[in-house]
Amino acid sequence: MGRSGQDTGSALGAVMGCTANDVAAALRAAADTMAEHRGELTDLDRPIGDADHGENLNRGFTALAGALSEAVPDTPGAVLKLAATTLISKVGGAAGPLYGTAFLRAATAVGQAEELTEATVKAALRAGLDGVVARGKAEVGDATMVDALAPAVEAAEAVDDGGVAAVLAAAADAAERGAESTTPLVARKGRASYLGERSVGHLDPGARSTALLLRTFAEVER
Amino acid sequence: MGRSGQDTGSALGAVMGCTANDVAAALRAAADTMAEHRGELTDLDRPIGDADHGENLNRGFTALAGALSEAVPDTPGAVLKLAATTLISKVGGAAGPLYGTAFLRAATAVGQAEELTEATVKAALRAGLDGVVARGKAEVGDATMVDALAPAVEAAEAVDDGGVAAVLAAAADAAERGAESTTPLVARKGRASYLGERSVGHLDPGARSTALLLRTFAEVER
Amino acid sequence: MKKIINDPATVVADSLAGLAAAHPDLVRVEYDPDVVVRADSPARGVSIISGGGSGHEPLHVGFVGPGMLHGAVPGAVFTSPTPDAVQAAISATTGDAGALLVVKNYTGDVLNFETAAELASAEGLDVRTVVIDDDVAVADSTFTAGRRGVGGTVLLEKIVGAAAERGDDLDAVEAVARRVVENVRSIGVALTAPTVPHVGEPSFELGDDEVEFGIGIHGEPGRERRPVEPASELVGRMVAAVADDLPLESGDEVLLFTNSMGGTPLLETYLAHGIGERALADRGVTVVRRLVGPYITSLEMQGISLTILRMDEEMTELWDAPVRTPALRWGL
Amino acid sequence: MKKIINDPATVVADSLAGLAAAHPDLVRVEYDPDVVVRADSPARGVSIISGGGSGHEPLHVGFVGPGMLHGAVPGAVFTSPTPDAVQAAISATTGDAGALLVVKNYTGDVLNFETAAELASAEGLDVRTVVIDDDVAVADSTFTAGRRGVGGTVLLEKIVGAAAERGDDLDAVEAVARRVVENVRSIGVALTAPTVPHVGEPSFELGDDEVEFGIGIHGEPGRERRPVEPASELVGRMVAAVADDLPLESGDEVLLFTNSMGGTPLLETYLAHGIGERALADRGVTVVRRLVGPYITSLEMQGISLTILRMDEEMTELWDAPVRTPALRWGL
Ligand SMILES: Nc1ncnc2c1ncn2[C@@H]1O[C@H](COP(=O)(O)OP(=O)(O)O)[C@@H](O)[C@H]1O
Ligand SMILES: Nc1ncnc2c1ncn2[C@@H]1O[C@H](COP(=O)(O)OP(=O)(O)O)[C@@H](O)[C@H]1O
Ligand SMILES: [Mg+2]
Ligand SMILES: [Mg+2]
Ligand SMILES: [Mg+2]
Ligand SMILES: [Mg+2]
Repeated sequence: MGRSGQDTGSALGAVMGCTANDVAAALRAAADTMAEHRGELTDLDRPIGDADHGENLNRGFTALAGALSEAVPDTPGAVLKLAATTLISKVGGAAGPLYGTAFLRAATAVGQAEELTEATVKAALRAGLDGVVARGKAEVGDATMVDALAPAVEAAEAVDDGGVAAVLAAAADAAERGAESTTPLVARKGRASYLGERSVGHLDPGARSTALLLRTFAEVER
Repeated sequence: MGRSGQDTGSALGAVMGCTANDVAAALRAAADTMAEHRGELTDLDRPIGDADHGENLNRGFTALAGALSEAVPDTPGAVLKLAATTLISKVGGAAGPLYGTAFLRAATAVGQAEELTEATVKAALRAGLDGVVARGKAEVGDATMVDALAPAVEAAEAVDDGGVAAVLAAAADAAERGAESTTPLVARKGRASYLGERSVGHLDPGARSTALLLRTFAEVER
Repeated sequence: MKKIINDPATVVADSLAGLAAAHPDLVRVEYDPDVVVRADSPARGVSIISGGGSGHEPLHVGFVGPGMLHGAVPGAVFTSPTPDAVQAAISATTGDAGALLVVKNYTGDVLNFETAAELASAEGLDVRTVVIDDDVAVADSTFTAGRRGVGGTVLLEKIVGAAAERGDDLDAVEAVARRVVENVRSIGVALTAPTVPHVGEPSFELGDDEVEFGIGIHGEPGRERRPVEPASELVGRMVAAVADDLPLESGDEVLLFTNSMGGTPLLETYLAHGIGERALADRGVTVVRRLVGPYITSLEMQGISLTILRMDEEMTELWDAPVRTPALRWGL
Repeated sequence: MKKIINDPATVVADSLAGLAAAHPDLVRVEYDPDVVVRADSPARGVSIISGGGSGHEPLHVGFVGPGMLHGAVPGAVFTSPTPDAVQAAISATTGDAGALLVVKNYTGDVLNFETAAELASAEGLDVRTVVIDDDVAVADSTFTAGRRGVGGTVLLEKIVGAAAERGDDLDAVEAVARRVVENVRSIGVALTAPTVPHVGEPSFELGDDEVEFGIGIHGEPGRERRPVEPASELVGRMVAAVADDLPLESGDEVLLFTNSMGGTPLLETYLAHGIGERALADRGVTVVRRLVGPYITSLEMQGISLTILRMDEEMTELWDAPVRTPALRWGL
């Protein structure tokens, strides 16, 4: 995730790996994004849910930024694990355990490595998706965050030797398209599913927050 | 309460006594009066009470008229007792036991006599008032039915040898003036007393119903 | 008006039918006149009977059963029952040991219950009445109708019920009843008005930012209309009104009863209770027993009331005694 | 919004403080994460833990005590608690015999409780979850989030609590839990909307002559919006919805639970219960046990729910077993 302390520039970022500090920087940026989009995400959750998605994520990422400002763990995996436990204990609702599991599985996937590489970032994304699906049992087309995350993982894996930056950029692009795709769908998971046909015509808030997250990671890595 | 079966005319009524049938006729007329003034009495009870005085009395007197249409008891005293027990069991609220006690004491006062005379009507009115006061402990000036009944009894007792008709007419006139007198008062008994100063400016519903009752009796005896 | 009823005219009888169906082991219902009595046939000690207008459930019908009431007499909504109904409850439950009628201080209730008591006495039964008038919102005076009977009624019924259950005679039951009446005070507050079924409109109007402080259980006016304030201030004000009236002194031991008026949820009722406990602790008063929940309500009215009973050893023992009724139950 | 609260942000903790003060003999409250556990130290059999968003009181915190829950985990109003809070309840109550987590079927609740269960299992504890999904208003399908958990939760918690109390092992407790889930169904109806404290506005709009048929306990939409109708028709419709879904057959024995959603007074709740009993009798179904009152609420929402549990001998025995909690108590 680029610029690891030194001002290496984006080209270098594409070939060099991400340190624990890089991952922490990306997560701090994500906290800023969630604060900025808090109202938008909550508004998306109003007609088809319970109007708290932005509140939930903002609470969780603010807590994460706070934890990171106290101390940044040693390895990228440890930073991801801190993200997981913080999100799990602070976000609540459906999104808390789902994002928490994604980060937890990603942390496991990257192991004890000092730096993340193109390969480990892909593995982390895949593990995160698998975690969300294992936990939430949603498939693509159910109008959930999986509709953003699944195409993102595929797009990331399709990048051949482009470096971390290219992988994340591809993931972000695909996630945005995936999020848009939820609008015409009938929700089949989460709170929106109680609405049946009445959920049609609404962008899924979790899919939107996934796209925002991946775009932020890609930007930091630009 | 005159015209005991035969068409004796009012002059005769003034000297002759009232039979059980006369008393029953007066009570049937009272039932008509209560039906007619039901809305008025309930409206008086709305700002300073619980908006049920007309309903309560109408329910009770309708039941009494029904009971009398089945059989009229033998003596005036027995008719008054039937009125007492019917009102007690059907009116409820504060007015039920108060009017019921008045009729019960009146029944006791007239004893087993076949006919009511000027003297026994006066005695019945006095006993009725005593019953209401014994039960409700209101004094003149507390803004209750006592403000109508007490002056009525005094006016009745002041009639000297005028016959039943004159006694009742005097009572009705005094009761009407007494009822009017409650308007500027602060209520000190019943539900209206919770309002304190806010009860000023309202005619007391129970005083009004007492005046209506006595006017009806006087009219029947005209 | 939206309510889950069939017809305002039959709402009390229809509800009693549900009560009877729900608690066949505890209560038996007779209709016309409507009376609720214990389903068991208790040994003929002193009978405890109460009643009044309906709409305050579980008071009184939900308190019939071993250790509390022998009979309850539900009138129409917010309307005192007539003496024949009270008499029916007396006949159904009262033997040689006599009966105590627990009467809330409203002119209609007092007169109708006293009339019934007189008629029963005339038939040779020893029937007495105790009038409960615990509402500090209303100025007291022998020249007025006096204070209303409110939350203290629940505590009184529990305590005299226990005294009767353990076999106290009528003198003893009456004595403890009077001690409770002397030592209990309450205050209520309303956020919204109740709607009487046969009226169809809310009983009063209240602004979006107002509470009625000193409300009665029929939505009668109280001391004053006040702006909404944080619970800690509102409840503090309520505790002060009751404690100053009793008056409570440091070292006193009390029962604190925090009551929902019906529409206020338990979340808020417990919240208010916690504030009440702290306010009493601040006065050096020890809360030794408590009751929290909707026990004397005013239909769907939102609001709460606080009742404080200064306890002595005997009252505490009677409060703790087993009770088994639809709405209050422990030890059985 | 008028509520008896200090601050929407502290409403749950403030209310728990009142609960703790009111029932020192029954519950102990820990804060941040908020957990309610039994005040006694029960023998270490299977621990029964439940929880979910607050605002449904007495569910779950009012059901902590001997014979029912060992621990309850109250989230923010209408918001599932996080796994660390659930874990705290597990650590505080669970020994070698393990724990059963009773979870209402909402994605957030399921995921947070499952996460906690996994973490506890990783620490070597035998922790299982049972998900209750009894709301017939929502179409069921393995391809959706499925039915919501509503009134059946109360009955499930009582019955598994009794099984744990008598010493059943986790397999046995889990088996009876699954039998309850299979045999219980509910439907709710709303007359008014609840107002979440931190939102400040009613959760939905409903016309003066409309009811929401099939409401959830967070004010989620139901099957349809219908005109107000007499209670006998409304309740008849509710009984039919539940009975047809189970399906109930003539000769079945059931527990009928008529629940107030919070703002509906007991007068109407009992009235509805009576209609429910008659409707079941008409189907040849025997009501052998009943529960009536506000036990799983939606803040101050007016409305009721009906829950029917098809009983067998063991469930009846477990239902009758003594229970001693703030909100449900008998035999102790
Ligand atoms: N089973 C599931 N699998 C994947 N994502 C889900 C699932 N259920 C819900 N979500 C996601 O969670 C989002 C809602 O999150 P949030 O509002 O924070 O939780 P809650 O619905 O508990 O209030 C939905 O928009 C959806 O993307
Ligand atoms: N203590 C009392 N003594 C005499 N009359 C009383 C007393 N209390 C109430 N009343 C009368 O009763 C009337 C109210 O009767 P009603 O409305 O039928 O009963 P309630 O007040 O119980 O609804 C009052 O207007 C007043 O005249
Ligand atoms: Mg949400
Ligand atoms: Mg939520
Ligand atoms: Mg009146
Ligand atoms: Mg009245």
